[in-house]
Amino acid sequence: MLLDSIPKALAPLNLEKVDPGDYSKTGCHLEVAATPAQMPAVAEALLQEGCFLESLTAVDTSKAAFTLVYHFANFSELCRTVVHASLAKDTEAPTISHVYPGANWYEREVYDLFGIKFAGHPNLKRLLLPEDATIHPLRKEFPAEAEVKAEAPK
Amino acid sequence: MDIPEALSDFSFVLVYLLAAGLFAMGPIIIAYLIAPKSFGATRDAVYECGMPAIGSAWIQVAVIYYLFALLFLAFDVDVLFLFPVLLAYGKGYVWRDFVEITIFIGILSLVIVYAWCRGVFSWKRKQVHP
Amino acid sequence: MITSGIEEKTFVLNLGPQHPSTHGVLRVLLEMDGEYIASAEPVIGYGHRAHEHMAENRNYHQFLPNMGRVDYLHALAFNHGYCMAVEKLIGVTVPERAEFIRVITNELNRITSHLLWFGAYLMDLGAFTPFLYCFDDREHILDLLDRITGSRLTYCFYRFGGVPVDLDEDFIFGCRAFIKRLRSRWVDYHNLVTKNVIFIHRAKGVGIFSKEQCLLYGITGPSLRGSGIPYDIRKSEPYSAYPLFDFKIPTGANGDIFDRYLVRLEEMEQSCRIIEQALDKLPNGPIMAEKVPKRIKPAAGEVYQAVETARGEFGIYIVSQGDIKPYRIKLRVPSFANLSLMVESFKDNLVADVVAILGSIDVVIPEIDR
Amino acid sequence: MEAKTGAPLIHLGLLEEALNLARANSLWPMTFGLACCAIEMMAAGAARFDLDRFGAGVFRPSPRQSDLMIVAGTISKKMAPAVVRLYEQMPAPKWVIAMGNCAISGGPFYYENQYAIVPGADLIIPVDVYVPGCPPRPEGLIEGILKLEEKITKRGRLRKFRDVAR
Repeated sequence: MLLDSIPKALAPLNLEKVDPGDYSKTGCHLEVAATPAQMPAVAEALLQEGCFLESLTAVDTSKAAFTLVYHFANFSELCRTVVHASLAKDTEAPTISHVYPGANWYEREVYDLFGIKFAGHPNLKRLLLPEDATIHPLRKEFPAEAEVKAEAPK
Repeated sequence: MDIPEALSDFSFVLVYLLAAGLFAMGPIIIAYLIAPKSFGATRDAVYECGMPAIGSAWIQVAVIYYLFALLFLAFDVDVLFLFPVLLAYGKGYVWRDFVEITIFIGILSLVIVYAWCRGVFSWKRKQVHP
Repeated sequence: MITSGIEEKTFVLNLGPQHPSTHGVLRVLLEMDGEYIASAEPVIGYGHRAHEHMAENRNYHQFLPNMGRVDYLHALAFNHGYCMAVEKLIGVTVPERAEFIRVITNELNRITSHLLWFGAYLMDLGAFTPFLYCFDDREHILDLLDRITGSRLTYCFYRFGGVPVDLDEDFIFGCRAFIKRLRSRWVDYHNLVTKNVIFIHRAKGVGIFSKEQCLLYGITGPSLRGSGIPYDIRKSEPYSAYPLFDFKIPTGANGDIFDRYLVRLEEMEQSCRIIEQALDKLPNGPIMAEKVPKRIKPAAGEVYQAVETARGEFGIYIVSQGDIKPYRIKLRVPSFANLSLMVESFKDNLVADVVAILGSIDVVIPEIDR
Repeated sequence: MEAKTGAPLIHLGLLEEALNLARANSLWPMTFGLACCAIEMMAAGAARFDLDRFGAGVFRPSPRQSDLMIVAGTISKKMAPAVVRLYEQMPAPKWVIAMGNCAISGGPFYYENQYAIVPGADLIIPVDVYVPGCPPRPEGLIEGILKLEEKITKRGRLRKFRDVAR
């Protein structure tokens, strides 16, 4: 059963929190809290368990920190683990694209929309916005940051 | 001074060339006169799916395209020889003309048979299996 | 062999934003030597419409129409995912008849999406007739769905807590007639395409996705089931009324284009079976939950809800901080992960195969760019 | 946005009228689907709604061979230069139909801090006919094409139907 083999696999990393979540309320079976530095190790452990990276995103939680949210699920067994890693602003998070190549684009998108840099990413460029864009739109202070008038591009 | 007999025939050729030239250039000239003009910065640029083309197309192309060009050339010249046959076809012995043309085209199509056997036409897929 | 310093040069080609075979505004930078692809780099973002930024300054009701415009081919699945996620947040249970209506309309929409893929994909490979066949079938479904939802493509039909309009007799009769008609068309589709030699040569053994690649890139949907992994959210994480129906999950053997094609055709048949069973067992009762709060103000918390769309698993992750506006909504769209595998699977293929592989994973570009 | 087509050198009234009649009844649209409206454009081109009845069913992929650009969908800022380039690469005489609310005014995606889209195709290219709807039904697109034919030939094709109805 994944529900107990994943905590066993994550135990040696002594993460902040690894406990079962309430599936009917949050849709996740396992909730894990980790620091961004431990993320490659967590990803490695979950890959050994046969889980795939469902989604990787960031939330601009407070003035001082982002929260990187990773979701992992499994093809053969229903067990979704969500990993929260809070990251202080203007610090770099390590990439997990060497473990999950699928994360390459997710990380580029998070960099594009939030401005979070991922150390060790093969080609960290903007994914959705034009290359010469200077804004990071999903940050909470975005509209004030750059006065964006929706007019034709000059 | 009268034009010698031999030379006057050439006037027909001249008229023929002039008519052919007009026939070809006519639509272009008419279109230039009556069609509206479109102007814009990138009007004459290469159309490549709405993006500026990257790099130039004049590069070292794979040699297999050269073989295709040769094959086309062989059959292009072959058609050239068929024109005179067209005029003389069926006047005298119909069967003789037919056999001669099939032999002529048969020998030329040996090129294709040879190319087919050497695998010029099969695009081998480099099978990539991780 | 005299090389005289001519080094092997590659030619960069834009399979650009305006191209009939990219199903939208996707641009693939192909670096080619001769007919073979040296490297391919998809460039996306030409269809980026800022759905997630819009979510943060709209309340929950206002964001519902956006869901139909993220993936407009299977809009009802996106409505379904969003409504179920919000219902989980505010703790509303949907009555059974509403669940059945949701499943019926959802499966009808899945069939329209697969039919459109079938027509558009074969037009990429050069066959124009299947496009006309499948659009003819598709119009029948659109008539049915137009009757009760009011729109043909970008549906906004589900509400939090149920469905606003009930099915009537004509719809049920029309649905049964449509399924009978569609089943008689399979023979044409198989004769027209599956037994077509050109299609077989272009599809068999091309664009093979291995199981490891699918795991590493997070591929879901028919593209994954073509490689033999029977992962379908309707079965592996049952939601709504799907546990009450029995249907098969078709999988392919070796994950090439031909298998993905067969999986989608078979899935249309399974959807017909689901609709029939749902119509037979349609319970009567209310179609809307009793007490649905007028102003949706969920408690602080987050929810992740996964739903099976025609292209794969659509997961919606809502973070709410007790405000009437969601704090953050992340749309996990299937084509985003499916397309990221393209960089690896295009290499060393012929240019013609690039178009075939790209079409076989059925991408919808505004869904990728969100 | 001023139209980028110059007048012809020789301008004969009768000839122009004959040419316009021919141009109006054989519009070659360019396949240029940006988003959801593209699916309704395909449905308009398919069997039931059939654009071919009005001679407008020949969808050409390349702008060089088309004289009608149907902007079907949202123009994002990254796509705007490509739209302008495609418009300029079309030979004259050329027309533009802005199909759907996004192409007319940014539609459902236009709001205060929208950073990603160009609100309306007429900010970047001259538009001849606007077809509202999100997405407009195929009948709406067909009416738009009939309206364009009216604009080209300056003779009432659509009006004839409307007079009959009154």
